[in-house]
Amino acid sequence: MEYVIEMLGIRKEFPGIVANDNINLQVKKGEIHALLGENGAGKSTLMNVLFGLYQPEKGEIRVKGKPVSITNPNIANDLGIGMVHQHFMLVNNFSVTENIILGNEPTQSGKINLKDAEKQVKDISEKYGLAVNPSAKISDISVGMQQRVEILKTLYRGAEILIFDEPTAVLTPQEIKELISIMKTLIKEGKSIILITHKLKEIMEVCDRVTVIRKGEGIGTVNVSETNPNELASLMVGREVLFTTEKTEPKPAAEVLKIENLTVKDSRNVTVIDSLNLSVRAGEIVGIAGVDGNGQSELIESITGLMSSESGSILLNGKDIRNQRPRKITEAGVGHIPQDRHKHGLVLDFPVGENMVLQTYYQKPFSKRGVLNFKAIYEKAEKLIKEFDVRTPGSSTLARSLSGGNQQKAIIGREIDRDPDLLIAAQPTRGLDVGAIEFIHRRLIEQRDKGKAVLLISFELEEIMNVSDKIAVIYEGKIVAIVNPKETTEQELGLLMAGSSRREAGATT
Amino acid sequence: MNLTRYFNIIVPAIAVLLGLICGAVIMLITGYDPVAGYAALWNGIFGETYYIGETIRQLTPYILAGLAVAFAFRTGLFNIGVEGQLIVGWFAAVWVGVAFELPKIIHLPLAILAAALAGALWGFIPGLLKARFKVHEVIVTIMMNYIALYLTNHLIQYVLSDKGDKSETIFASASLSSPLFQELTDYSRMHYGIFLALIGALVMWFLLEKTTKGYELRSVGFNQNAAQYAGMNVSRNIILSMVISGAFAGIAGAMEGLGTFQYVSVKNGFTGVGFDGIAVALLGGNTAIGIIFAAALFGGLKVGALNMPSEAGVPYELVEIVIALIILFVASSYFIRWILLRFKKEGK
Amino acid sequence: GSSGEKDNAGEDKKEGFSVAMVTDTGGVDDKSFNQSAWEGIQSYGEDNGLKKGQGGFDYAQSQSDADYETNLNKLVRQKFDLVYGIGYLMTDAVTKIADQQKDAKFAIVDSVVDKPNVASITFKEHEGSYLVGVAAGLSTKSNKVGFVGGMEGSLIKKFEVGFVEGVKAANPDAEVIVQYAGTFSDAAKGQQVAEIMYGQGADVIYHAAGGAGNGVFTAAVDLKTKSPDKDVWVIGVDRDQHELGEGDGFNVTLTSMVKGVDVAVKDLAEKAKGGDFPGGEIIEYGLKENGVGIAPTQDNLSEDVIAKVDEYKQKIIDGEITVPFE
Amino acid sequence: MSILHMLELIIPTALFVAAPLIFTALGGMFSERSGVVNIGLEGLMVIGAFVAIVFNLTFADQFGDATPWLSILAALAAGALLSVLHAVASITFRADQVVSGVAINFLAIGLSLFLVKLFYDKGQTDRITESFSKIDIPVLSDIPVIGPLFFSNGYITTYIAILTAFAVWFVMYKTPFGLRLRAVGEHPMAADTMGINVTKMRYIGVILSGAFAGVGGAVYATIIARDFSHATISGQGFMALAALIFGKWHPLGAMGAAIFFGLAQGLSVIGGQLPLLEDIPTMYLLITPYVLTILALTGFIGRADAPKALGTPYEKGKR
Ligand SMILES: Nc1ncnc2c1ncn2[C@@H]1O[C@H](COP(=O)(O)OP(=O)(O)OP(=O)(O)O)[C@@H](O)[C@H]1O
Ligand SMILES: Nc1ncnc2c1ncn2[C@@H]1O[C@H](COP(=O)(O)OP(=O)(O)OP(=O)(O)O)[C@@H](O)[C@H]1O
Ligand SMILES: [Mg+2]
Ligand SMILES: [Mg+2]
Repeated sequence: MEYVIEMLGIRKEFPGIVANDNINLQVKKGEIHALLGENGAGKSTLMNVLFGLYQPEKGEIRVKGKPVSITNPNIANDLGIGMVHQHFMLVNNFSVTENIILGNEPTQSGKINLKDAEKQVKDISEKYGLAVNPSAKISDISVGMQQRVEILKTLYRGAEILIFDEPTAVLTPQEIKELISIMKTLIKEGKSIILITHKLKEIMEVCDRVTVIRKGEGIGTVNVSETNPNELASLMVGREVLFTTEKTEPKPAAEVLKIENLTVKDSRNVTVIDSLNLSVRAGEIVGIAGVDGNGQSELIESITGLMSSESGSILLNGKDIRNQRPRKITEAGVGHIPQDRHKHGLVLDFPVGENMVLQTYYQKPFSKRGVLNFKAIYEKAEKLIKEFDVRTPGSSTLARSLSGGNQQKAIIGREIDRDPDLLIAAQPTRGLDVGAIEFIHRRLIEQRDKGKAVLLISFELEEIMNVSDKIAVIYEGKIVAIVNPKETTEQELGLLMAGSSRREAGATT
Repeated sequence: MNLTRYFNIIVPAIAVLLGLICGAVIMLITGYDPVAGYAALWNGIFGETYYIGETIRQLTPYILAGLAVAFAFRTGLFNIGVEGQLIVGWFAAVWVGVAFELPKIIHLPLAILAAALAGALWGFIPGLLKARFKVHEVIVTIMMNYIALYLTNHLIQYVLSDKGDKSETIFASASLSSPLFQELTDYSRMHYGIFLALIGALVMWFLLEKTTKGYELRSVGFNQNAAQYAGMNVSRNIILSMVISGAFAGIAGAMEGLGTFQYVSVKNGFTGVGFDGIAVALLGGNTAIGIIFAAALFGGLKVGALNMPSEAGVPYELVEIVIALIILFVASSYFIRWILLRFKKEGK
Repeated sequence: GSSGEKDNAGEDKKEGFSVAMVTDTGGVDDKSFNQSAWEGIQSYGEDNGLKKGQGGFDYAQSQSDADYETNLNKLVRQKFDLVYGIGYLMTDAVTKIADQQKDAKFAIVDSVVDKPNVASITFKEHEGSYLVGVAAGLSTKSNKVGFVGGMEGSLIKKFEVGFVEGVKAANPDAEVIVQYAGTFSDAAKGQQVAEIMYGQGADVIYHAAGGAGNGVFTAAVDLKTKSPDKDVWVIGVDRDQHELGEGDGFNVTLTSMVKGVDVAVKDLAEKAKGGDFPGGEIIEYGLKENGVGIAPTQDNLSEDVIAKVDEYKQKIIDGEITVPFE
Repeated sequence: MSILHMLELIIPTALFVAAPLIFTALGGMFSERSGVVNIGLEGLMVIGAFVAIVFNLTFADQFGDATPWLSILAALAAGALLSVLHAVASITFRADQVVSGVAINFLAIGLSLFLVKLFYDKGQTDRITESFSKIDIPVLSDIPVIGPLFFSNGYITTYIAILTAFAVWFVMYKTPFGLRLRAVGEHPMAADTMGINVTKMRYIGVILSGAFAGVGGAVYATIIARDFSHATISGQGFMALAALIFGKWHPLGAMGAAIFFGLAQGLSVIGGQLPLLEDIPTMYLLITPYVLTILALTGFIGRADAPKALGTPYEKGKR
């Protein structure tokens, strides 16, 4: 069997760390080959080497059997290698077409021939079933469409081998389904795919073979048909992993959060939350399920005071906190694990230690008469770092240099430690490996068991189903159904999220 | 960690050295005598106690202007308006200095306070516009500089004098001038303001690094979204930052008005101190201690250079070139660090 | 280069009376009063066989107004026998240093410092301006003339008032448009002001705007180049600014109001050398003292106008006309 | 004075005052659009002004009428050359771009005055004799109303400046080069993965900014100042920067902002002669342009979004 890509004995060092050490990866033509490993195992690095962004210290790369030296992305492009990056490489204020043709523009006497380009984009997108609007601006389109643009970029350049770095981490279930069918089309058209994902289910569903790496070292390659998720997980982590989180029965008590008739309009004066009602009791986890863009972000931002609302009430322990300043709301007992950890969750240029007191810096013992008490701050930070297993060289390391998983753990530690009556967790496990996910889920359930109210927002149905005690389905700014996770199926939820009523969805009760 | 500290000292030192060497090379190429040139420079700074006094006098406003720029910088704002804030501070200090005669213990602090308030007001406007309307502070501060210039000129002519070109000299009770320093330095204009500048540096360091407010200001500077998430009032902190920055600049103006000149006169153009403050702040790495050293270097070079044309026939501008090169080398410290690391590795 | 200071320091010190000046930020070649003063000092030095440098004659340039005192002090320390501060901006600096250095002799140009060791030199700019005002009033065809000032202040006011009086005296029908550029250095502003004035129909503009005045010349030269049959004139200030009005085959400089800073500076140095230093006194240079006047280059003035100007000049010298200055 | 007459007086002067700012702001746009802050525009204008004047004085006899054109070309080259320093420091050595720009400003003024003293042994140059003259644009200047306002009595350089703004707009928004340059300033890593050489694009951006600012300085010196001294360029570079931001980093916006500055200044000059305004102190007229700018920004121009990657050195693989 011929390999389209062979990476043999690859070693890549960064100052002070060996990111890849003697890794082998062989991809057959026409297969979907998974690359699996914990956060920081070295997957992205290996792919960046293949794509020509990094130069390896050692090792050989062969494309279709021929040894090659890929010193920059242009060479990778010429060799037919295309990459869809973990963090999208899109220029936000350019149009879809402009992003696709960038660096390879069709011209007519020096001028970009936009018409021609748009037609080409249209042709390719039709051929592979990648629906996009060629003239839309990136900042105006959904994440799913952005990803399709990324794929189109590689196809436009005639890529034969496509690398997907964690493509599903940012997608909604619907979008994931679409992506999977796109990948299948691509294979049918004769392409080969390398897929990085933390979701074992996806690997089992679409992949042919899987290569596992752990802490920068290659562990081996197995056929998907000959393995199972448990084996993959223990290969990658090096120990047994539990998948369904152990949970006792919830003991719901007093109502902590009660939202009545909440209406929110966005900056363009469009109603995004429409007389929404929701209640979360102490001792229970309420999961919000819904397709992205149905008002989840606005709901969280109105509860936490980051956005102002038109009307209705948001009662926390009976007191209205609607349109209060964030500080007031935090002090009233709301904890918030934000959706975007870089934008809201952390000051990346502060040390981890200072990030640990982001909301409490002005309180005793961290501040006395307006002066910070660094001793107390760093003691607290050290304690949280230990307790929440944040892997960092130290509490004075800048938050920026932590991996996503560890940044997330730091935020969760900080929020849980404040012991809020209501903990809002927005996509708390996005992009994390199974080990980290397990850890975070356990922490959320622990809070519930301590008698706190937890509101969980996630696009991962599996997460919602596993962790929540109650699922509220949000659709077009309204809670359209409340279901019991034990009595529903992903299919039913999916339909509810798409807007069909409970009866239509064929509820079992 | 130790390496960082070592670099923080050695890199600027190397930059200064490189700047001076380049200056010497330029003198050689253009037919001047570098030894004589630098000797004249040295004498112009240290040759007599008078010159030492003048150097300290010169670096005093530089420290404060540098602090003003740095304070804004550290909180994510670029204050090009230090010049204008300095001008209004100068004016306000002198106004208070000539308008009343009060006991020194009240009068002097009052005049300095007026300068700080005027500068703060001049910073408040761009801060407010930035916070409320998201107007870019760079343009507004540039415009405010010109407004400050023309407005104070007008007020000097029509309020502080009768269509004259300058104000009266301030009352002694508002003056920073120091008979002691004057005696020590043979009648230089060195004044007590230097203490104020040093205290200013201490204040900035303490405020930013040690206080709760400083933590907020830095958070807003680095990440407004996270600051808002954490319950901080972003708008208020932006305004506060510009106000404090402006107050530093205003006090720099008081140094001129109450110390160096003791009056304020109509200006044909900018004093340049505010713009030099940008260089001082950046050279000092936007830290309080760094700014003191950078200001000393700047003050020394500027005062010492006055001696170069007469003593060595070297144009004054040579020093400007040297200063520019030093800034450039400090800015390119990545390169110097890289070379140093090479050396260290090979040494091992 | 350097040179020359050491070898003559010894001998010249005894008999040579050394002089030096501090320029303002305009510098020694500002084509204006600093340059004029330096020419006076050079001429004095040459006449007396002095060399440039310590013990002879020299200047110190100020980079900012904070340097005035440092420079004055420095020159005193270098033992110059007489130190000039050039320009009214230096009033306070001279006052202060004169207090500190009671044994040194100082002079200030364009301002008054009441100290026993300072001689003050002032000029009756209004008288000179009056004369060019007469020239302008008689030369204008549109009966509209302009005055462009630099920055408002009592000094420039003297130019303005004198000029306006002169125009009115010679041509009561003429209108004078007065505009201040707000700057002594921004030539663009001067040009813009002048273009608009010419556009309004003025055909003669007198400027007292330093570097901004260069823009007035630029405007006139370019207008003339474009429409050669149109009459536009500029009256220069401080020095004979004839060369600034040079165009391709024409010159737009009507004349200039000259201020004899060089004459005054040299005059004072000679006096002081002869042991007759007028410390504590104000020496006013007017038409009578030949300290101000109309430039020798008068090619563009008609015979009649020149005759008329001379007539007025005599009247002022004789005290028949007293020119107001504020 | 009728409104039309007033406009006839103000507009031509506004245009010539704007021309140097237009060139310089366009230059700044190339640099900033590629992601490199250029606060050194002032210094680049200084060098342009200096070289143009020195060239003009030196070669006027040889080249005659072509001298001003050639001196502008010389200034273009000099500006480009000096900007290489900014490029090396801020792109290759990853210097703080603001610091490097400030250094350029100091260096330019120091170096040019140093050289003036060296060449001429005095603090400022003589006045040049060869400059541009005013022209009427054939045909267009005959259009009633508009002709006298916009197409008469202008300097050729002003018209070139305006045409250049349109040309730059074309380059920025219609050509591959423009697309790539903007991509580099918005998201350099994305551009890198598309095979665009980020470093090269940024060098080009910065060097173009030097070339344009050099021309801006040369136009100012050749047409307006006509000599070179320490005060020739004093703040115009910062005004150009303001025009660039005011114009939202858009070529035509920057041009509009520069002309706005010119108009506001013209208004302040003519204000002194308007019946209603003649008694108000000159100060109010002097601050008018600046106040108007602030009001315009606050009132209806609103926020401007800088290129996303502006000010951040690009390091491969940095998160
Ligand atoms: N540019 C870099 N500079 C220094 N170290 C780096 C760099 N990029 C990656 N590393 C190091 O290499 C290791 C591997 O990183 P890599 O991004 O390949 O992980 P990954 O497997 O993709 O993780 P994730 O699942 O979180 O995406 C990390 O632990 C990190 O410390
Ligand atoms: N420039 C860098 N310097 C040091 N470490 C780096 C650098 N770039 C990446 N890393 C490290 O590489 C590892 C993985 O990086 P990657 O970009 O894949 O992040 P991640 O863990 O997947 O987080 P995210 O949630 O943002 O996707 C992290 O440990 C990160 O700290
Ligand atoms: Mg990765
Ligand atoms: Mg990841």
